[in-house]
Formats: sequence, structure tokens, C-alpha cells
Amino acid sequence: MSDIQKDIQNNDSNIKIIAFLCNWCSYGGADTAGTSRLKQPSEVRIIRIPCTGRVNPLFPMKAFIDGADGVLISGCHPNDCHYIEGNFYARRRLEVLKYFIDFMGIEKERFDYQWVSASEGQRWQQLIIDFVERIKKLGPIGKCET
Amino acid sequence: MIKKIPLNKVKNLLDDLSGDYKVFAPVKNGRSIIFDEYRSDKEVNLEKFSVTSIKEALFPSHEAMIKYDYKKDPSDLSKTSLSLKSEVNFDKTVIFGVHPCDARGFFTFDKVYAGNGYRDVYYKTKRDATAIVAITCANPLATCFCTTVGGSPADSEGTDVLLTKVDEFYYAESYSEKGELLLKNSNFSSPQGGVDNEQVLKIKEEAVQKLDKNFSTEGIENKLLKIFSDSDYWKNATSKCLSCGICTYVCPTCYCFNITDEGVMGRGERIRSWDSCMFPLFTLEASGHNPRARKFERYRNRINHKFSYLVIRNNIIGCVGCGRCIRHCPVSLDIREVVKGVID
Amino acid sequence: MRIGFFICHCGSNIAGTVDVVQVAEYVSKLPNVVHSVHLMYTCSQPGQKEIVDAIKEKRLTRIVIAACSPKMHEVTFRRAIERTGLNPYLFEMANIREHCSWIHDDRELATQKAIELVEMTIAKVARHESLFSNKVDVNKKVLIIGGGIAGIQAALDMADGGFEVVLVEREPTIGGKMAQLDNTFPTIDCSSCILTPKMVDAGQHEKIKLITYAEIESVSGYVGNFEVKVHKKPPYVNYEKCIGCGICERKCPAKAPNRFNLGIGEGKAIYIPFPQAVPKVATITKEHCIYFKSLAEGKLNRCKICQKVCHVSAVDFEIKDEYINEKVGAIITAVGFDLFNHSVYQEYGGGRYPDVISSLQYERLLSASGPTEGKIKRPSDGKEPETVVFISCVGSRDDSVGRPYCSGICCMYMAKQAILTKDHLPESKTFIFYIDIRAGSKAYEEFVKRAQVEAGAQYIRGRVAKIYPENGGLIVRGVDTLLGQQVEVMADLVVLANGVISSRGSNELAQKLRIPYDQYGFLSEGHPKLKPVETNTAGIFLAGACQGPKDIPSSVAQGSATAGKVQGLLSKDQLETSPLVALVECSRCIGCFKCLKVCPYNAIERITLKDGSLVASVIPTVCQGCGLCVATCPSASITLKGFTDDQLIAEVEALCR
Amino acid sequence: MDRLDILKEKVKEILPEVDFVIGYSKGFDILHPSPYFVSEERQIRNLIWDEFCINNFANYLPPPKRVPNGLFKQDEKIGLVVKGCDSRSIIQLLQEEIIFRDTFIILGMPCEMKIDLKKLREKIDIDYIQSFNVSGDKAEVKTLLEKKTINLDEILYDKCLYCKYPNPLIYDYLIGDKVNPRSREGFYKDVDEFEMISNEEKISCWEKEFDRCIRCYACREACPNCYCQYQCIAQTRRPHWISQSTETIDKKFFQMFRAFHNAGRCTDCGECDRVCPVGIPISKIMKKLTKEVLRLFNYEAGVDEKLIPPLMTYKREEDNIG
Repeated sequence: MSDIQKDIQNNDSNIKIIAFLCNWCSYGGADTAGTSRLKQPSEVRIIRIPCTGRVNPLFPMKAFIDGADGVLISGCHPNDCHYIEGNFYARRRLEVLKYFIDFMGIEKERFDYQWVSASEGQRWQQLIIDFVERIKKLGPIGKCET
Repeated sequence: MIKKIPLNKVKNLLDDLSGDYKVFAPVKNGRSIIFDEYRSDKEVNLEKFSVTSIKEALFPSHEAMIKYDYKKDPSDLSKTSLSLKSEVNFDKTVIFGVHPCDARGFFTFDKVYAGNGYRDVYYKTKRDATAIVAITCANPLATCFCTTVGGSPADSEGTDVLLTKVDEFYYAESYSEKGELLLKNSNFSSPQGGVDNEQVLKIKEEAVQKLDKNFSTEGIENKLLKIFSDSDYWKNATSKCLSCGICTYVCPTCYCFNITDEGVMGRGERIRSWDSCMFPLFTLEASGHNPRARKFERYRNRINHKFSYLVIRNNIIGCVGCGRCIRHCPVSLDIREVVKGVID
Repeated sequence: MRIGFFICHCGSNIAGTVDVVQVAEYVSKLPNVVHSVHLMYTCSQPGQKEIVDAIKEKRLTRIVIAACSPKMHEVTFRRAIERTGLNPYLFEMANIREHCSWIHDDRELATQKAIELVEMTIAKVARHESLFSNKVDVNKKVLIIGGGIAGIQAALDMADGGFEVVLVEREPTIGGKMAQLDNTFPTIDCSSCILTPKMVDAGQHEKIKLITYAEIESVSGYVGNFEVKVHKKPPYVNYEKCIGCGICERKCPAKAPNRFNLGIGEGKAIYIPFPQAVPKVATITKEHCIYFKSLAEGKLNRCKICQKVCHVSAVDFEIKDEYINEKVGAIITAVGFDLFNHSVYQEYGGGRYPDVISSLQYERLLSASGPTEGKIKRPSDGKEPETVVFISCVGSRDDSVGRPYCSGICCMYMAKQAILTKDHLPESKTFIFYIDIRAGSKAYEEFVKRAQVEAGAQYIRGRVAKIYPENGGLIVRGVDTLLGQQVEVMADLVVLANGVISSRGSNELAQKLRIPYDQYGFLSEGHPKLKPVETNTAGIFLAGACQGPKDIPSSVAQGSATAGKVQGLLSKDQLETSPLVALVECSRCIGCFKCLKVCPYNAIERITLKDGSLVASVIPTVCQGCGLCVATCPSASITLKGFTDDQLIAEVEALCR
Repeated sequence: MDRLDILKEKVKEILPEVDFVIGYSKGFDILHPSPYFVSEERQIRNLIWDEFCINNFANYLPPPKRVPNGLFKQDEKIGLVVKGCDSRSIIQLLQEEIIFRDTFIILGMPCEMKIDLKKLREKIDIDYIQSFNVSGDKAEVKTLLEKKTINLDEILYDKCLYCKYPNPLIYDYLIGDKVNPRSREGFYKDVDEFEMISNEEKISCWEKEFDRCIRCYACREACPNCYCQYQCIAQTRRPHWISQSTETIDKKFFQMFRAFHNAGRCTDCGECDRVCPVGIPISKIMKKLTKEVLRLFNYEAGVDEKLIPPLMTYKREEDNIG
């Protein structure tokens, strides 16, 4: 059994990961991974967005507040944005967000943003395997309860 | 009934009471003292003035009015049934260590939520199940003005037990059956051997002496109505206001709330949460029109509400002179100055 | 609200992993869902009919279909829904195939995930509103980038169809790689004989505006209304005046490598690429010109012989960079390919041996109009080779140089070159080292046979391990994997079958065009099967080898295919724009105009409301729906239709419930 | 002539040009000066200037484009007293084109220091304050109950202790002499320390802090950068970003997004922190953002009007994002 298959089988945790994927690159990349039957752990839920520039940093924040254990944002590689420059803005905002949420008690490892093109099915698969493993190691998100 | 309790037994008392009652007390939270539910790991501070008033105990900053849930009829998917659940809190409650002004604050609530007209079940149920233990306010602050609006730092009105600190003891006087019941707790001892009613009276009188009467409330309700359309007065008086909600949220008599539905996928709660007439949203209408769009209009409403409308309608001044709105105002806007300006 | 839910078995593609019955059952309990069924193939005719019927019978007002990726069938279903009279945007797809059934094995987990994805979609669809397109005028001109055979074909087809064409070519002449070829496979017909008439047609067509020696500076706008800035490099010859007589080239004293002949034979600083060039004009290469060189060194050598000999005073050293603005409705990208640079192969000499040449250089040696006038003379000493060795897959099918793909055309042109070698030098012997022979097209396999049988080319299956010079020749040492033994061939000339790589600069161009490209730099088509010439950016198309290795017939076919597509697009007077654009709720706008500052399309303007306040407003036909403004607006006063904050929040909440 | 006298003279001079000048006057006690709107000459004598005059008047500047809150009419021209730190807020708002320079006159006040009442309260019961006198680097404080000498450095606002811009960066008139800036070294000490604690500690710390938030929005209203007014997404129902409940998590979420809206814009003026009635250390959150913005984009908000706020722009190749 390959490592990948082992990772996928070891799937008894209750981890919830939300991924916001740009329609033009990463959503297509995840489709490509699917078309190629590249097996992935099942914890990830994909929300389609037009561009990473659409991601108001409040969305990942809200997802964590609502109980998501990990949030992944993925879009076109820098310079390849379907909308010219959306991902450049996103990169700045999300980079600040990463360190900010860490300060507020949401480990920065729970959040990531990556660039995956529509042809990079394998890269998407690997990304998901690594990210899910990372979140599993961290465990469920620490709840802030009154 | 009169009893006494040594200062160092107050904690025992609270621990005892919290077995039978839900107990609210001024507790230290961070650098601030706020009214909150008592737990034995919390530090109670009866000396200082709490930031928040005790209204939280009977009028929580948010409370669920109903829980709703839409359920489908499996035989006909287009039919939906709605189940509603309303939970009213009947917990026996003691509010411990309030200032007399705060205790008086509930009079305004009583008129509005438990008076002859509308009876608010959420408030009224809690109110009936609640006993209040107040403490004589021996060292009023520069912002205090309870005597101006009809109260007193040693006011027993609206309290079930009034404590007065004398040296290492609190002297406890009960003013109701609820109060007498509380004084039966074993941490209270009978006052023989050292009770000095004279001393208690003296402390109370001195406290009253420490406060000036800032203005006369005689006929104020009509004076306010008369000056209502003097926009310049109101504009000048409120130009520094920031439109935040501090004054209303720390106020022991402000009772306005907002109702919202908070739910996901057909299931959730209808909650009511504090609202503030200082917020522009407070009176924003669905059409987009806002009758009190400008802050002087909002502040004017707050003053009028407390010193005119409530007086006319319910024969009560909706201000107990606790001074919180002055103390905690980011721009130190002084309600006394504004009212005085109306009278002059 | 009455939501209808349809889940697709997709044969066993979905139902094999996801319990679709259970999902449909679960969804029926969700609020507002009044119809929840599973269908074998939702996209099929009967599947669509069931959906359409259900919409009518159950008076559905929102539709959710759980099936494949929306990139696959969103449009299909929208059309079906539109047929019922329901607004096609009151519909959403849940991707439970690519994002679920195909990537999971555990039925229980996959079903659970499918349920959550559907719940999320139901939550979103409940917040959909009817959306309507705007109409925008179409500029009926097309820009074609690249004047190779694909570009020329597209240009001629467009122009013949009556559309204005702007054809931009980086080199001074159009023609591309095909112009450099001698003969073509599998018919051995003369490349220039079939190409040059088309070049002339393109050059003379009244509908085609040819801009050569020029590149794309910038592209803005959107389908139907692109604005393109073309950078025309200074050739120091006035192309309008030049008559292509060639006297300047003959008289020019400055020697320069011959670009068209790929460095074989000599050229001049001022040159006409080849006799049939279109336009047939001279161009000065600045770095070789004596005048410019001396100017750069601060010396004063006023050579300018070309200027003196020119009868028509076309030479002008003062010509500056020129920028031409063009407004077009569509863009065809046909920027072609380059050949893999074989110098990374140290075992083949790394480019050090003059008699190890590239296949395209060999084409020039074979060509009657080439540097040797069609006589095969090896570069080192001009001798006619007796033994010619061909090596395949140089920069193809080789992971070690980052080129794992097959270049597709090499097997065929090697066979062709072997045949031509025999034609030119009947006494010669040819050897071909190959990995596999790929000859999968009409008359290709026969053609390879012809090389083997008629031309006597000796095919050796195996890689060449080393080439080294000895006694004025080259020893080619390799292994014959069929015989399982080492072979050594004494060659006079070695021809490498260089692989196809993406054209230099094509990635920068792709960035300007906002179209994606793959990891090898080839431009990405919209769908590998169903949208082979479209890109993901509306109004931009691909033709020829810029999309991937291609031979001439395929490139021509694609050139015509894009022309067909573009004609379809430009035959409309107005285009419907996507309704998925941003909208400012003006009563909520606080007038900070942060949106306006970040908008990549200048699609936001300031407007004054009746009460005198200044607020932002989106121009819907300019907006492309990226949502950057929405994410920037602090007061959430802008919504992106189809992806509103409320919808995305509902999706998050549904998932986190 | 001391700074206050120069100020009074200057106010008198510009009063005819403007509708009013905003300065400070005495509040209900000596520790709580209050914003004072001078529109007549006789009011000038009530102006004060001391180590407790803290309010950031940039907050009063009108957003002239849209005035739903009706603070000022668009055609009003005002004067205002502006400290070094406040001037950064003004630059920030000018940069965002929210205010226009020709609608106000800046009376720039070089500022030595301000006393943080939250710190002072830790030293002495300020509810019963009677007098506060500064001599050298110490303060003599007298209350009804006690008398104490306190080192000034222990009770200054952090922003004053590490003040890099004590002199206004933008002004029409400078009131008195400039003062020397202090070293910024150590300004982010509290943030650095907080970063080092475990995640569980962070969660429980913020949980405790936000537990007592009363959702009064004073932080928002006192912030010059928070000008969305009643369109603030903390209260709008559509989009429904946040519940109206006072669960700790909601209050924390509110502060998180308010902070993030200020990323790259916050000038660390500290008003949010100061006005919080329950003493939530909001400025620590804001400082975390200014620290990251400085590290990632080498950018300080409100220093140069010509720059673009870092989250409103980008570089193709970022220097510090890998």
C-alpha cells in the first residue's frame, strides 16, 4: 500500500476543512485531480469563488469562528490571474491574515493559501494530502466558549 | 431584622448562597469590575464602583426568546411544520453588593416591563424570583448625583437587604420577606455586642452630605418639551458625542432592545439583545428614512426619554444618578451639564 | 421558495462511490426542498426532460443538481432550465464527481461528504436571485498574434468572411517555421510552394492589416471590446517605401549570422529574410550594423552605405519605437513554437561540434533557397556527407531535461529528411536512432515505410550514448536495444530531432492576455476535448503549436477552426455579457471609493445621488466579475451576483453547522 | 509664553475663518479633559492643555462625501488641535480621500506625553483624585485617601513611551517648540511576548478579555478609520456576517474584523483601547497588525500622504512574502 493510500485510509478523525478555490485555476486543478482519479482524504469541502481577490479575509475568519479546523485558499499562480491582479491583492491580505489569526488564538498552520493551476491535478492532490495531515496533527480547533 | 456579618465571611456567604440561588455580584474581570454571575473562583469587589450595572441579571445583554425549528412533512415535502420553544428563566436569584442607585434602576424597568400595561414575561419572571442586597455607598464619586434625582447613597427603597460597612463588619437590615430569608443564613450573626445603630445612621447621613444637588427636577418634563426644537442648544451640547453605546449599556435604566433571528438552515433562535438609542441604526426605518439621523436628535431623545417622557407617562425619572454615563463616556460628556443647561 | 434537487448517478461514476439514494433522501428533509430525486444521467436528454418536467409540475423556483463539475455542464443545465421559463441563474451545481466520488473510495465518507456539499449548495441557492445579462456592442475586428501558417490561415479565413483582421508578427516577415522548411511530409511537396501563395494573399488582402516586426505591448478590455497596444520595433527601414530590391543587403559591409538560415551561411546587418518574404522589405539588425555599433561605442563611423545605395530612400536611421492602438472584438493567439536547444545534451557535444546540427538547420541545407542552394554540405568543411545519422527525441520524452512529452512531429520529419537525403545524395547512407516510431495519422505510417524501404534508412532502436569526433568524422556510439548490442556508426553529419517547446515570450504574452499556460509554457485550451481552440478567457482563442506540438495539417485546421469560432462570435452585433458582475447598493455605499482604486478594469465610476452624496457605481458591461471590489468594500455595500457575501457566508455556515 | 497661551492666541486668530475650533476643556475631574468646541471668542479662556488631553480629534473630521451621521455640514470649515499621533490619523484619512485638506485648519501641538489612566488606576485609586502635579520625571498624585509619587514612565501611554512622532507631521500652525522624539525600540514588546505564549493561553486570554465586552462599539466610534457608520457590518443583517448575540465568540469575531479592516491603516493612536469601558486591550490587537504590516511591507500608516495603503496595492514580486 502506498503512503498516499495509507493516509487516506487513516480517516477516522472529525476534521473539517474549507477550501475556497478560484474558478479559473485551482477549482479546475481539483477537477483535474478528480478526472485523473487522484485519491485524496475526504475532509476537504470546496467552495467555488471567481478569484482569490474575491476572498474577503473575513471568510476564513468566519469559517474558523464557526468551527472549521482548517481553511485553504487557492488560486492562479502570481502573474497568471484570470483577472490580471486579483491574486496579488489576495496574497498581501492573506499573508497578513495568517499572522493575525495566530495572534488571536487560531494557529497559523490551520490556514494556508496556495497557487495551483488548472493543469496541476497532482499538485492539488499532494497539497490536500499534506494539508489534511497538518490539520489532523493540530487536531480540532480550540473552541472559544463562554 | 438586623444582623451583622464580618467582612471576611462575605465570601462564605456568597458560596452558601450560590448553592441555592443564582448569585450576581460585582466581580473583577481583567482590570475592570463588572456585574457577573458569581463563582467561587471569582474575586468579588464590594468597595469599587462597577463598570456595568446590574441590569444584566434581569435583562441580559442577549437572551433567547424562542427557539425555532422548521420540520418537513416526509409525505409531502412542500409542507413544513414549525416548532417553537420558549424558555423562561425561573432561577431564584440574588443580586449581591449593588449600590442603592442600581437597585432603584429596576423601578424604571418595573414600570415598563412589569407595570399595568405590558408585562414582559422574561423580565417579570426573573424580577419576581430575585432578591437584592445593596450596600450603603459611603464614599460617592465626583460623578454621582443620586440625590439630585430622588435617590440616596443609603437608599433602602428597592432593596431586600441593605448592608452598611462599619469597621470590620457589614450591618445588614432587611426590608422584605425575601431579605429576612437571606439574613437567616448562618454567616450572619445577631447584632448584640457591638451593634451601634447610631453609628450606622451617622455613616448614612455623612454619605448623603457628601453629595451636592446638581439641579432641581421640578417641572423638568415640561422644560424639556419646551426646548425640544432648539436645535442649536442640542447641537452644541452634543457636538463631542461619538454615538457609541457606552452610556446606554452601562445605564441601569436603559431598557431598549433589538430582536433578531440567528439561525442556520431553518433552525435557530430569536434573540433579543441590548440596543442603544445612540446608534443611528436605532431608528432607521425600512424605507431608508431615519427620523433621528443626527446625533443631537438621538442624544436629545435619550435625555427626553429619561427626564420627560417617562415622567409624564409613568411618573418616574428614568435616571438614578449613578454617573456611569459620565464616568465611562469617551469624551466625558456630562449628562448633568446638559440637563442643567435645559433648566437654565 | 421551492427548491428542486436532482442527484446524478452518472452511471457508476458517482453512484459507484456515493449512495445517491441516501443523499436524495437526506436532502428531502432540508428546508425549502420540495422535490428530491436521483437520476441516472442528469445531462442526458431523458435526464434533462425529467428536470424540466419537475420544474413545471412542482413549480420549482430554485434548482440544485448534484453531478459533475459545473465547468462541465453548468451551461447545459442553465439552458434546460431556461426552456421552462425559469431564470437560469436560480440554479447551482454541487460537484460530487470530480470533487468527491472520483477521489474517494470509502462509500460512507464519500456519501457524507456529498451530503455536506449538497447542503452547502442548497444554502447558496436559497440566496440566489434572478439575473439578467446586459448587451454590449461588438467590435467586428480580430487581432491575430503570430504570422505562421496557423495565423495566416486564420487571417485569410476571417478576411474572406468579410472581417477586418490585424495580423501582428514578431519577425520582419510572416511565414513562421513553415517558411524555413524544404519539403513537407508525407507528400514531399515543396513547403514554400504551398505557403508563399498564402503569404502573398495575406499581404495583399484588403481586409488584412499586416504589422510585422512588432509585438503586443498590452491588452485591456474584454470580449467584444479589447484594446490592444502593439509595439512596432524600429527596423530602420521605412517599410512603406522599401521595394525589397535587395541592393542594400548586397552592398552592406557588415557581416552577421543569417537568422533565417539559423546561423548556417552568412548574412548581413541589413537583410531581407528570404526571397519570398511578405512584406518583402529590408530590416537592419542594430547589433551588427556598423553605424549603430560605432554610435554605441561613441565613435563616429558614418557607414550608412545602405542608405546611400537605396534608390527609394527607405533607409532611415532615425525611426523610433512606434505604438499602434487597435480595438478588436476577438484575439487569436498563434504564436507557434520553438525548438529545444540541444546544447544541454553534453553527450551529443553540447553544441560544440559543427557537424552536429539541428533538424531545422538541416532543412535549410536541403532547401534550394538555403545557404547551400539545396546542396547538402556539412558545415565544418563543406563536404558532402556520405553517412548521415539522425537522432530522435532530443528534448522530447526525456524527464531528465524536463520534457516528458512527445513532440509529435519529429518521427515524421526524420523520415522525410532521410528520404530527401537519399534524393540529394543517392550514394549516401542514413541511420536513424529512435525510441518508438509515432506515425499515427493519415498516410504517415506508409511514409515511414517509404523511408525505410525506398530510401534505405536504417532504423536503430536505441539511444545514442555518445558522439565524439574522430578522423574528421563523428563516431556515434549507441545501443541497439532490439539486438541488445552496442553499435558505433562513423558519421559525416549528425542531425538531431529537436523537440518542440513553447515559443519564447509566449508566457509573457499569456499574462498580458490573462490566459493560462501549462507547466511547459504551452497555452491552455478551455477544455482538452470540447474547447480545443477556446481559452478560459472569453474572446481569446488559440491556433497552432502555441497550444502544444502540432504538425502543419493540424495547425491549419486549428487556424480555420478559430476563424470559425471568431466569425460566430463577431457575427453578432451585440454580445450578452455575463450577469455575474458586481453591483453597488448605493444607499449603503459610504463613498470611500476603495473599490474604484482596486478595480482592474476601471469598471467603477462615481455617481451623485439625489441627496448630493457621491457614491460608487459599477458599469455592468465593463465589470468582469472578479469580486476584488467586493472583498475590498469595508461596509459590504457591493455584492457580486452569483457569489454574494450572503451566499458564501451561507455556504460556510452550512458546512460548519 | 507657554504652549497653552500660544494656542489661545492662535485660536483667536483663526476663529473668524472657521465655524469652530476643537480643543480641550476641563471635564468632570482633572483627569478627564473633554473635547471643547470653540465657536465664540469668550470660550477661548476655557481651553486647557495638559498631560490628560488625549482625545484624537481626527475622529471629528467630516467625511464630506457622505454624511448620514450628520456630524457637520459639508460647507463647514473647522480648526482642530492635533497632536503628533493624531496627525497620522489625518494623513491616513487624506490618503484615503475621505477628508479634504481645505476644510480644516490644523493647530499642531508638539506633545511631550500623555498619562494612561488605566496604568494610573493600577497605582492609585483615581476615582477620588484631588491633584496631579508633574515635576521632572515624576508625578505627585493626591487623592481623597492617599498621596503618592509615581515615576512618569510607569504611567505613560505605551504610544507615548515609544513616541516616534511627537510633533505633528502635517499642520497649518505649529504651537510652540518641537519636542524630541523617543526611541521606538521596545514598542512591540507586549506583542512579541504575547506571540510567544502557547495557543491555548492565547485562546483563554482572549476569551477572558472578550467575555466582558458589552458590544457598545465605542472602539469603533472612537476610531478615526472606522467611518462606515451605520453601514458597519457588525450590525447589518444582510450580509449576515455576525450574530447580534453577546456570546464571547461573536464579540471576538467583531473585534477581529474591525481590526482587520484597519490592517495597513491603523496608526496606533490607541483610542479604541482608551475608550473601552471594560478595559479590553484592543491596542494590542491593533499593534499586532501594525507590526506585521511593517515587517511585510515596510510600511507605517499615516506618515506619508502620497503612499498607497499596503492592502490597497501589491508588488508582483513581494519582498517579504515567500
